[in-house]
Amino acid sequence: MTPPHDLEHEAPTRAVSLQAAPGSSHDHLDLDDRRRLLHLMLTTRAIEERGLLLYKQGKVPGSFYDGRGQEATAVGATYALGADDPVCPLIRDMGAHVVKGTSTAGILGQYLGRAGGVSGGREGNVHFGDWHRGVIPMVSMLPDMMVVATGMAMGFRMRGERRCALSFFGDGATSRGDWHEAMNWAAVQQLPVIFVLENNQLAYSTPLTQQFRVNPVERAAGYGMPAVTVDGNDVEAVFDATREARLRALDGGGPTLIEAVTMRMHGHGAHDDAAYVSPEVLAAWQEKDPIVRQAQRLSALGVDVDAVADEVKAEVADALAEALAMPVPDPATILDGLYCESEPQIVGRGDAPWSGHGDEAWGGADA
Amino acid sequence: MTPPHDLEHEAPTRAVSLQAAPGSSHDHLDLDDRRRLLHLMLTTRAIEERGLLLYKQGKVPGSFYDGRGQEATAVGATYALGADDPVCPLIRDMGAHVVKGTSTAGILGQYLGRAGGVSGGREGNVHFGDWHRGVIPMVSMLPDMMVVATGMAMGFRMRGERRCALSFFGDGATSRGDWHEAMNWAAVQQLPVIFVLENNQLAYSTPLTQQFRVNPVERAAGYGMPAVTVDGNDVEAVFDATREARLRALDGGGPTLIEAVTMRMHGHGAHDDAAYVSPEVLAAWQEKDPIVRQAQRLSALGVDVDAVADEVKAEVADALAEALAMPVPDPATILDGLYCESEPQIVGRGDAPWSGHGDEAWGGADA
Amino acid sequence: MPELTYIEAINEALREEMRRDDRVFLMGEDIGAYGGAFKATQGLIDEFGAERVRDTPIAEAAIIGTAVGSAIVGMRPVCEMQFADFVSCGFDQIVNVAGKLHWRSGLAAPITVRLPAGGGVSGGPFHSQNPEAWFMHAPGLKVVAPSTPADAKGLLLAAIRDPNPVIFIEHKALYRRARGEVPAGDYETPLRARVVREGSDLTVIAYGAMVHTALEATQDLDASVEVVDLRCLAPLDTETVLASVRKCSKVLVVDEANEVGAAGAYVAAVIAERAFDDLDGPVRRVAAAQIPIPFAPQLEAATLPDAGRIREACLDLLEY
Amino acid sequence: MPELTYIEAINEALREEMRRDDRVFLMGEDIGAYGGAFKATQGLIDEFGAERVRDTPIAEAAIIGTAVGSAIVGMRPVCEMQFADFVSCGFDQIVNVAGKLHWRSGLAAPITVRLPAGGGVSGGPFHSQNPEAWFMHAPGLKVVAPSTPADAKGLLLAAIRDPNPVIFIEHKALYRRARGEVPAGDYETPLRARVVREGSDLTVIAYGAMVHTALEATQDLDASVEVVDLRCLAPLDTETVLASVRKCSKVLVVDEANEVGAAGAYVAAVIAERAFDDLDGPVRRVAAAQIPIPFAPQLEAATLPDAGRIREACLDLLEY
Ligand SMILES: Cc1ncc(C[n+]2csc(CCOP(=O)(O)OP(=O)(O)O)c2C)c(N)n1
Ligand SMILES: Cc1ncc(C[n+]2csc(CCOP(=O)(O)OP(=O)(O)O)c2C)c(N)n1
Ligand SMILES: [Mg+2]
Ligand SMILES: [Mg+2]
Repeated sequence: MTPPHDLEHEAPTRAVSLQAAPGSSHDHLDLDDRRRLLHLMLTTRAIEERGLLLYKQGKVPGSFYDGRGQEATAVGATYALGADDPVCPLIRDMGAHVVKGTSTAGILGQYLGRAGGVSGGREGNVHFGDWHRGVIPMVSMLPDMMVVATGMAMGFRMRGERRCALSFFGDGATSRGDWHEAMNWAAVQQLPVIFVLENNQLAYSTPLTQQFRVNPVERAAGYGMPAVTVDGNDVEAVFDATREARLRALDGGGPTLIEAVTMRMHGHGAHDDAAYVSPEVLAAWQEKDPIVRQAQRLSALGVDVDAVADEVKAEVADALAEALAMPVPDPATILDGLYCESEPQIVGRGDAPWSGHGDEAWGGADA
Repeated sequence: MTPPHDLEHEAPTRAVSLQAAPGSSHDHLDLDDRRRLLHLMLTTRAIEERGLLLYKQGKVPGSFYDGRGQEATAVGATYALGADDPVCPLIRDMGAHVVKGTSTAGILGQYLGRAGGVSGGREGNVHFGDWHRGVIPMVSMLPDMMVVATGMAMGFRMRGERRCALSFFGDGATSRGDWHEAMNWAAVQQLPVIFVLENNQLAYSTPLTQQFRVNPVERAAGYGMPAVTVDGNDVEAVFDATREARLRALDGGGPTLIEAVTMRMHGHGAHDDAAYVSPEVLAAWQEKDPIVRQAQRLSALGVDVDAVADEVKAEVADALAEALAMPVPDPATILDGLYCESEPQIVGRGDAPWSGHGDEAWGGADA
Repeated sequence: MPELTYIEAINEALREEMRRDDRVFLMGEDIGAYGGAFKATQGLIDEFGAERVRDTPIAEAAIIGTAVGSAIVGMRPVCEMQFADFVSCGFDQIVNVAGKLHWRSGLAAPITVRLPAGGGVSGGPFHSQNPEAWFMHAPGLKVVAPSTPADAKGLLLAAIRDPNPVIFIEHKALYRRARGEVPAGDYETPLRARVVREGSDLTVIAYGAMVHTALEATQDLDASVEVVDLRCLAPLDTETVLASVRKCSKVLVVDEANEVGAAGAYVAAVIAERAFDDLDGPVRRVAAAQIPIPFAPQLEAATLPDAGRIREACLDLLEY
Repeated sequence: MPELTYIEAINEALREEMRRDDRVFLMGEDIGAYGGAFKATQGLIDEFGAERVRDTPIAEAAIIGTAVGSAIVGMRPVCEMQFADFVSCGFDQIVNVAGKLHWRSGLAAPITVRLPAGGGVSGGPFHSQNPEAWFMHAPGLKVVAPSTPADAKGLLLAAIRDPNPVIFIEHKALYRRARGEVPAGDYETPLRARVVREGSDLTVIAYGAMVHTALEATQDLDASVEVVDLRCLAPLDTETVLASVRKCSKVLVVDEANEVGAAGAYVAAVIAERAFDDLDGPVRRVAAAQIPIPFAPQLEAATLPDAGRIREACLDLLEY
């Protein structure tokens, strides 16, 4: 057998250095925000842990993919978005759904393939999105949604709306042609879109060295796009970088590429034991668990983090009961909705829990 | 009407500066080489001028595309290749066919759609390649052939053959996904391939500013690939850059991106009057005609350039007579060769007229 | 009624719809000041500006994908592929992103993708393809193919207003050769088949340029030949098709695309399953040979269906 | 003879061919140390090394296109798409570069593209597709779809040795469920259809996983049902198909893909044109509903063809 990759040593060159994690005060997050970020990450993790358990119990059909250990990236980035800023999550980004306000029961029902799940059992695992709340359902093909996000941004710009779109994608996804078409298009048209590269050191079993010679964050300059690298396990750092990128986008400064450095803490999916990752590497990253870090930060500020955890536990337990009670979908309905037969609805407004949002809505139809 | 683009002023930023044209002596080209370069460029132009005339006479079906005014790039780059180094030309690269030794009659027969044309009338205009001589027939989809060139290079590397592949493409083609997939793949696997970006200021009617914000030659660094910009109208400069890139490729140094700066001196095809280009810009570029420049250089060295021109004239006249005598293809044969029914032949060896090639053949089957 | 060419009708539809609905905008390579490779968008940038008549980089996946993105936030994009052949580069975004979105989630993707398709112009293997069958096989897409200037306008207006992704197949050979009366002002042509010529002995089914070839091939046959123009390939108007076949009992399906897996083969399969009892002869098909479309006129003519081959098949069937 | 699963047979074919022919190499995402998403290439990197069992970036167009490049200089690449669904991202390179090369120029592109396809595994809209019909409609490609372990090995060996680009459709649901005797050592299965069960009242035509469903559905019907496994969809073995239909006079074509424009619809069209005189009933078809393949087992079951629907169609036809 080929030995497991020593991910730390093999990493392609990186010129950009990691932003430092903020200390005990924060210019843009008040204490409620910082507590809320913990709550959102805990909810995200609880949903995925419960999903995995349901999968192991044989209650989830198909495969199971999740982002446990990477919660800070999706939660932190989405937390910076306004209600009118849609987001395109991929498979590690349950936090984006959670921040936007997707119901936990809807997500668990989604795993279970129930009629009350977000996609009503039509779609599997994480291939869903509550677009009424600004979450766009992903397709599996990587990273097609970057192009869709670019298109939303184009729409905003054409109508003069002060909004932006955000798309997540992994290190592996950067190798595909659509990545380049989106980067170039967004840059040359200076569109209000934010690209969040989740560098979790792996694309399935493939280490970075077999994907690229230079870290893709360094490619941004070649498109004329600013880029920044942040600690993807520090929810506040990710928030900060995204907040800045969003202001740039809203102010007509065009797109930004944010690299969030993190680690996939388990197999690609539940079927994968990730034998190709050395235990030492995992142990080192375990020390950087984003939830533990945020909890420590808050504890030091006197926040009762156990209370937050208890809240989440109770909420997810309720949601689980709700999801398990949902009926399975009705096979007689499969043909419904192949075509849209009426005036289309469009992407709606999601939650925007950050305290820093003023009355900055773009003033659209339902603002 | 929108005014014609002022191409000089609108160009995206470029950090790389143009290499100076070499003077009256040359380290790697002897006088015969330099005369041959003129001969090859004149042949290329004569073929395309004759093709255009045949087109205007109604003898060429379909459309007509050519690279008149850009001859230095394809001729100079291909001149540096060895007999075993295949080339993927696009629509401005008739010179690549000529350098590799494709018969002029075969090319004129190709335009005319005759049985004796290179593709026997199956393919149109420049969508052909005499692969027996190492010229790979292009597909129209831009820039798919970069990926094919990368694959040939992968084959060479796997077998330890001291060869490289070269692919041309335009500024416009850099926006497509396949461009990125080829760049990244070639770089991460350090393959012996040379990419020649022909920046002729336009993609059909679209100026550079609508294609990208930063000149694509600057993207090479983000892939971990060396890049160089040369005066694409100086055949010796293009030769030099390619010679260096080829040595790097053969020595295991991986791919190189060469930007050849030039100008499309006419419409996208014969149907296009290029009203969107200002006459002043064209006039300025006319001063830099690559054939005039090489002729002047040789005249100064005492070469009888009129004699070269007369040679070419006679050769092309003979070839034209031959092509016009070719029969049209037989409709009864259309189904032949949909599938290959026997042991496949592979890409063959082309001419390699450069005097600097030693006995450097890779030692393959027919070397 | 004014007489327009097929391409003038397309231009008029785009112009009128952009005036009527400010959500509508155009995207494609060289469609702005240049007016497009075939001049379908000529003059539109002067009236609507470069934001609504957008010249794009050469990036077909992005053209389709950004269209979807703009559509789900309320725009009505109309994309042009410079040639239909290049749609292969945006194939994934069409079949996986645009086609499936509404069924998966209820979110509609009202985009129109205009494809200048078809042969007969010495375009060779990469400028002559008819890709419609690929898209029929991808659930969630509509596939529309006008044969006349009036339909080109009316179907394009219907396509743009349709809340679904529509693949709009324009036949290059018709752009300037097809000329006819086109109603002024606003109208929508329903995405249904049309009986072009009534008859009772034999049905010939076609779409796009082949409708004209079918009409020509059968005009002085000593029989009553009905010609049906499908106009919309997906969803297919099986009702009109089956009604005609049941009436005439004999049928020929003509298709300019490569024979294997062509749209016409699907139509034939539907007939063979659902109108079998009414058939008095085999379901005949005439289509292009299963090869890339050749460049040389002699080869191309031997490859594509023509009036001669259609006529011969009709005579066979009539004698059956 | 040893008993192997379908995926073990594939693995064995790859291993034996790589031993036999050093031009053969493998490319795909995670096919090296990981052995591929379905473990088809398990252990091969240990024997042949990372140069011949190449983990690639996520770049389907480049996987196909570099395969073509290596093939024209003498290699014999075998590519794996992680799921068949992702072939949409390499579609252009397959249909335009690989498919047309030999006809255009006489230069062959002997590549094999392995596609783990098909539903029945709760894969949902993006991990359940059957893309074969798209490739049948693209001239120059061969399309092969084994239904048994023995065929999986023999057809894969034939595909790799074939001097043409071959799209090799592997059915995911068969990988571990299909088990059977597989000849040891070297053999090639011809790219022709096979009569799996002889009969005289009714022909059922299928390929891939549907062969098993067809056999199951018809095993205790009170009639003599012939089951034909197409094995190769392009070029289609019309001879075997037509001979069976002429013998039985009634025919059902089963196809797991979306009904509109499916491979089975093309087969039905060929029959309706060329065996009409021998038909005693409509050319029936059973295929997947024209929707993306749903995730929830209840919905997926209602979408895909199953033994019940096949049986019903057979009974209808037998009574006809
Ligand atoms: C175009 C495409 N090819 C292949 C796949 C299969 N696939 C799913 S996830 C994955 C790895 C993705 O790696 P990365 O982008 O780094 O994201 P991560 O899973 O690490 O978050 C692969 C190859 C896919 N989804 N899309
Ligand atoms: C994928 C693709 N889309 C569109 C076209 C149509 N097309 C042919 S040439 C051309 C412009 C190419 O510009 P550039 O790459 O700069 O090459 P140049 O013609 O300037 O040499 C376009 C858009 C194509 N050939 N391929
Ligand atoms: Mg990753
Ligand atoms: Mg150009």
